[in-house]
Amino acid sequence: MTFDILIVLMFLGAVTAYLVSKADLKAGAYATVLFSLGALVLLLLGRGEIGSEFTILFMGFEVTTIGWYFSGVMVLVYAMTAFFNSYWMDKMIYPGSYNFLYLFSLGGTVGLFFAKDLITLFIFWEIVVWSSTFIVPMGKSRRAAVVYYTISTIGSMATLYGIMLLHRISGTLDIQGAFAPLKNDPVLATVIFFIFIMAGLTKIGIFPFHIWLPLAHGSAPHTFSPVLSGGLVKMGAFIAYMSVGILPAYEAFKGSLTVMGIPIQIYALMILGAVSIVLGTLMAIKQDDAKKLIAYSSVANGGYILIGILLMDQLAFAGSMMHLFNHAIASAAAFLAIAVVAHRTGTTKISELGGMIHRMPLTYLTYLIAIISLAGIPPMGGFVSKWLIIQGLADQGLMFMALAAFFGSIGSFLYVFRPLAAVFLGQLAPRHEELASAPLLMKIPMTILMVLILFFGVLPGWILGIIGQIQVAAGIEPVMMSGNSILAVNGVLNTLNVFMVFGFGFLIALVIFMLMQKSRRVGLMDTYTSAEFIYTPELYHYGSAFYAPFERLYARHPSVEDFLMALAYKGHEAGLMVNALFFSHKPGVTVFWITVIVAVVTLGGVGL
Amino acid sequence: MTTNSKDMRKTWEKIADYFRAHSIWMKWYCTGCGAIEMPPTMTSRFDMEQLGMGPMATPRQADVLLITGYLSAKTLRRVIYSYEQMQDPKYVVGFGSCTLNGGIYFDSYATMTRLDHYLPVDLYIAGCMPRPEAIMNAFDTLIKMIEKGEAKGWRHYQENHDWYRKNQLHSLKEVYVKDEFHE
Amino acid sequence: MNLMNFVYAFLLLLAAFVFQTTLTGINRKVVARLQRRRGPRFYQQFIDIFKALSKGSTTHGWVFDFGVVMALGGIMATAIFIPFGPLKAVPAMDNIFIIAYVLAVGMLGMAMSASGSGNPWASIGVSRALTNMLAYDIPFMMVVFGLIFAFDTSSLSGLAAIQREGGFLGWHVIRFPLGGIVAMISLQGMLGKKPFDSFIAPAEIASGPMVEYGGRHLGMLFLLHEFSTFIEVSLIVHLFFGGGATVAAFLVKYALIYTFLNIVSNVLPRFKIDQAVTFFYKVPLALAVVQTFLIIVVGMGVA
Amino acid sequence: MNSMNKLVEELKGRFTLLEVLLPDQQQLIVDIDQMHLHALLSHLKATGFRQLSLLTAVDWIEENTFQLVYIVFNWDTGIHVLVRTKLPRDKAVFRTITGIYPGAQYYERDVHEFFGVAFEGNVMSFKPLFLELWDELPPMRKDFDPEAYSREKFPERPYVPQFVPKVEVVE
Repeated sequence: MTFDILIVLMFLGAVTAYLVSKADLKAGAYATVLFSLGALVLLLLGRGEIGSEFTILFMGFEVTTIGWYFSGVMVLVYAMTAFFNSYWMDKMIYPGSYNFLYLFSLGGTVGLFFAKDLITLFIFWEIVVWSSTFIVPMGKSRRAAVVYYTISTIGSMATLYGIMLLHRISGTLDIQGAFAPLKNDPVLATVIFFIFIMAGLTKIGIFPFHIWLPLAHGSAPHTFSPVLSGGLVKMGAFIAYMSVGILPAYEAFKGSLTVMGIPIQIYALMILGAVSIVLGTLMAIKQDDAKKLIAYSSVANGGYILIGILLMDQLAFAGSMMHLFNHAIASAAAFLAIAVVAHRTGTTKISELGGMIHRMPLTYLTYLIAIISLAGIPPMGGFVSKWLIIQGLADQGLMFMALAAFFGSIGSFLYVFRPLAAVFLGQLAPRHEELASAPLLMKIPMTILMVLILFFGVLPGWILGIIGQIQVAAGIEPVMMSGNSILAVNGVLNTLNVFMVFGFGFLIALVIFMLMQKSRRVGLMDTYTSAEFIYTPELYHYGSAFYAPFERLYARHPSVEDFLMALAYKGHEAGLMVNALFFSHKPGVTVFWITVIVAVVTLGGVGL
Repeated sequence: MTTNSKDMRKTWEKIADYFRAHSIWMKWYCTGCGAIEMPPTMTSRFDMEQLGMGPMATPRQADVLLITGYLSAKTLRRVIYSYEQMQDPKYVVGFGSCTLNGGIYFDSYATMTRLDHYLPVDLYIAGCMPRPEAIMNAFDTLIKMIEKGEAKGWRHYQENHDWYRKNQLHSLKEVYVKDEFHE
Repeated sequence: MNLMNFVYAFLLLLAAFVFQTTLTGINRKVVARLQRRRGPRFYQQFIDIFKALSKGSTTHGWVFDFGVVMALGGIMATAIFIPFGPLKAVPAMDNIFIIAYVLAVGMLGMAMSASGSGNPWASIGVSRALTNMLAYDIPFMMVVFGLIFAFDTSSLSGLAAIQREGGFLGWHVIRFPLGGIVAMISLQGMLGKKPFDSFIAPAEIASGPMVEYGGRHLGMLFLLHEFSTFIEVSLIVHLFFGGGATVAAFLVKYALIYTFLNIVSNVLPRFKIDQAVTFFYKVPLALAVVQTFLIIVVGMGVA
Repeated sequence: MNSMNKLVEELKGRFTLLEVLLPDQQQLIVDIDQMHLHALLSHLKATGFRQLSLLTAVDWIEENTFQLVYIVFNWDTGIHVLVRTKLPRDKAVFRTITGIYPGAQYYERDVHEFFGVAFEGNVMSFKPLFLELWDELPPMRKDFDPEAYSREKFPERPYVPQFVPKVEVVE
């Protein structure tokens, strides 16, 4: 019962937010906060009603555990980011419609996850795509919105075509029912599988379709990027799960060729996932704009999630489900920290910033804990999910996926550390001397996210319990937990022990530190400069080209953007040629060509 | 050696001084012509690592500052800046007669003639320039001084900081200068 | 995890510290002999550490201190996970991936505090250290991945026990020679020994991340260096040289490998950081992939 | 030898040289009035003397003149030409030659710092080069007493012999 209130509430909320912000912009922004928090509360209350069904107007919905889990992640990210909206009201071109679209897209995502039949799924998919397409240009560039929209439409058109095809085969539109007959028809199953997963790839931002991610995240309004990267990317994961889980891909492709025990179709997609991990990491290492950097890290983490979902086994699938949650909150927290820096200094360029920790320590802490989780380092949640994924890969011996996974995890140390060192640490430029720290309303979501990341890093039991239920529903054997340790096939991880031992080590180090004499506080400019006197902090901050020697190794790299630009250019040239051929100023030539074509068609027709 | 006055140091200090004596890291500031005497002292013939001494990269990590020869006014400013970057307890050893009384450059307009006017010097090594044997002997003396707690130049610098600063400003007009190459 | 575990862990930490520091002292003498000089006393490393800890120091703010404490805490936590020969302080926690990633906590703490000091030398050193890590870790993890798949356990003591069944010939360095070579080369990178120590180059970038550390902080970094050496070398001893049935056997193997590496590093020049990366992605990565391929697909050496 | 004679004839023909000396086959010393110096230098540069090896000054305090010495070198023939000219000591002002030899910029700065000769047209030459915060007479001038400056600026250590070694006089 609560869920249809939830969805209706979202759309009503969107309208009220629009009307309220007509009166006063700030109030409109606060309305988005209230409504998204309300959605979060409603969701948590509705936990008991998993399995119930309801309909709104003609659309049928069904509350599944995975739907509940996905929308939980989504609403959490929306709610946390909503706190930031009020500070960007004056910086936006259409703030009123921004509030409206913000809640509208929230409603769309929640509806999508609970859809029972394919038509509802497609409707809510389009709602989200359209609303986010209108929000993205409110940032810096309209081109980003165009690229974002085209690639999303590739996905949605593929889904529409798939739905039509499925309807023709199975006659019903209900999700569970439509996919059922595909089990015993491998050829058709492959076609449907690739069509549906296309939508997943475009939304997660896997290799050929990752172009929109840095563009859209980089130039979307600072307060929408966390939602775009933390939340909307997860819709793709849902569709990917649907095309692998609900369409029983492994049974359908039993007959086909297998590579290392995995059907070739699924293995091909896993290669795409691995390529996007490596590509995302390499590109993220060389970015100078912090937002683009985190966008590329979303591409890399999207690769992890896709590989996990495609494996559909006990460990890697659980790892990717948990990574979904960890990546959502971690990249949202990282984006929020960068948004605070942008709010205060007006720029997100890493080379123009430095020493922010002295002005905004809490933002620094948020960013630090976020990147510890993004990089998958122990006390935080990211480690648990990456550990599970790697254990899953080790269990099945997929060495090339493992190579990409290791490269991604070690590479993540590099690119997450770049903004930490160049934006937050290092020398503080005089022009940033009087910056105020993050405003109170921004501090609340950041603290909540920090607590969540740390809590689920140390005690992932609750989340893994939910994921276990999802696995049971999907027909896989759930991940086993005994007490606080996760039992994998070839290893055990007790996150509480890891945290306690880490705390014990930290304690010993602290005691050693305290035993010694107090140290003398010294300014940042009083550093070793081989005895030269320095007076200009900006000259003395190492921020731009942080990994120059490493970046030089792959400076001239092939890029999908250039390939597509070349393609577009050739298309343009061909068009010009045809134009010159047919519409030249001598009408005779045009008439001649038309007759030739007509003749060929008619005579040719006879011949066939 | 002055007779050992009543030893004021606490036992903890004595143990620390034992460690400080047997592991002295050297800030190798090659100021004058004495710097060339350091390589033979460090390599196979004399090997000062036997005494626990070795070169370190930055003044922050170093214990002893070796002034190995004459100091022009410009270099003296940089030496004072490096000395102040070093951590306590720190020691200064002056090599050769240029640091004692100006040596052959006593009448030059550019070089200082008495090092302990600007920095607290714990030990001087006579000679122009002292050979590695003299340097090893000097390090031995320095080790004994530290063990007995007599190398208190750094405390003297802290206590009479304004006297030192007055001397420095008298000779150098300013210690922290803005030079053309760092604008 | 009860109080006994923690006391036992503390004792193992002390034993690891004492053993590793004496070994470093002996190695300084060995290196000195290489250069035809007498070299310091064998307990010189203890004196250096306690002297550094006894000195005063300067700090550049709370990040500078917090980073050092977090680094030393993280590295000590990892050292607790490592089985000291047959003895394990924390039961069932010596999983290779846990150790590899908890090691990263130490690295991150050190990197954070180095950049927090505001000295560009430190940031350059840290950027080189992370690039160096990206270089040496991938081939090593690939080989380890092959071992885990082959023997279905990723716990160090488990793998060590499997090797000891076959006696001397059972050692992985004999059964998987390519993997052994890759492990030794990446161990050279992990320890930051000569060919791959461009991130602490004393003359070039004034000892990189350690430029602003003096006195007490430097002492803690020396402790950190000792513990991380212990972790990395014992990782290789457990994975490739059959761990230790008794503590003595473990320590002897450990000492031989560490001294061998020290001698090798003393005669080698220093790679530029991009040369190190290209080197690691040519030879060791190729060997690692071939080795893993042999293990997983062909199953050679596993039976 | 003949290239040297040809050079000397040619210079004598063109310029009114106050004095010409030939210390050895590779060196030629030419004294000239300060008005024609620039013409001579540009002529020499045109005829192969590409390098300005040194520009320095000599302080003849008795004649109350500064003598500027320009050493130019010809890589092909290996001949140094020392062009010398005299300036009145009290108002020592001269025109810069950076137009002919751009490298002279730092030499002129050095001469200005140590002798006080002002070079118009080279604004850089008035900035300090080696001596930081120097406000006395330029130190290389003869009327500047370095020992007095050193005794005043850098206090001496009073020389008190702590012990006098007893020397046995051996008959």
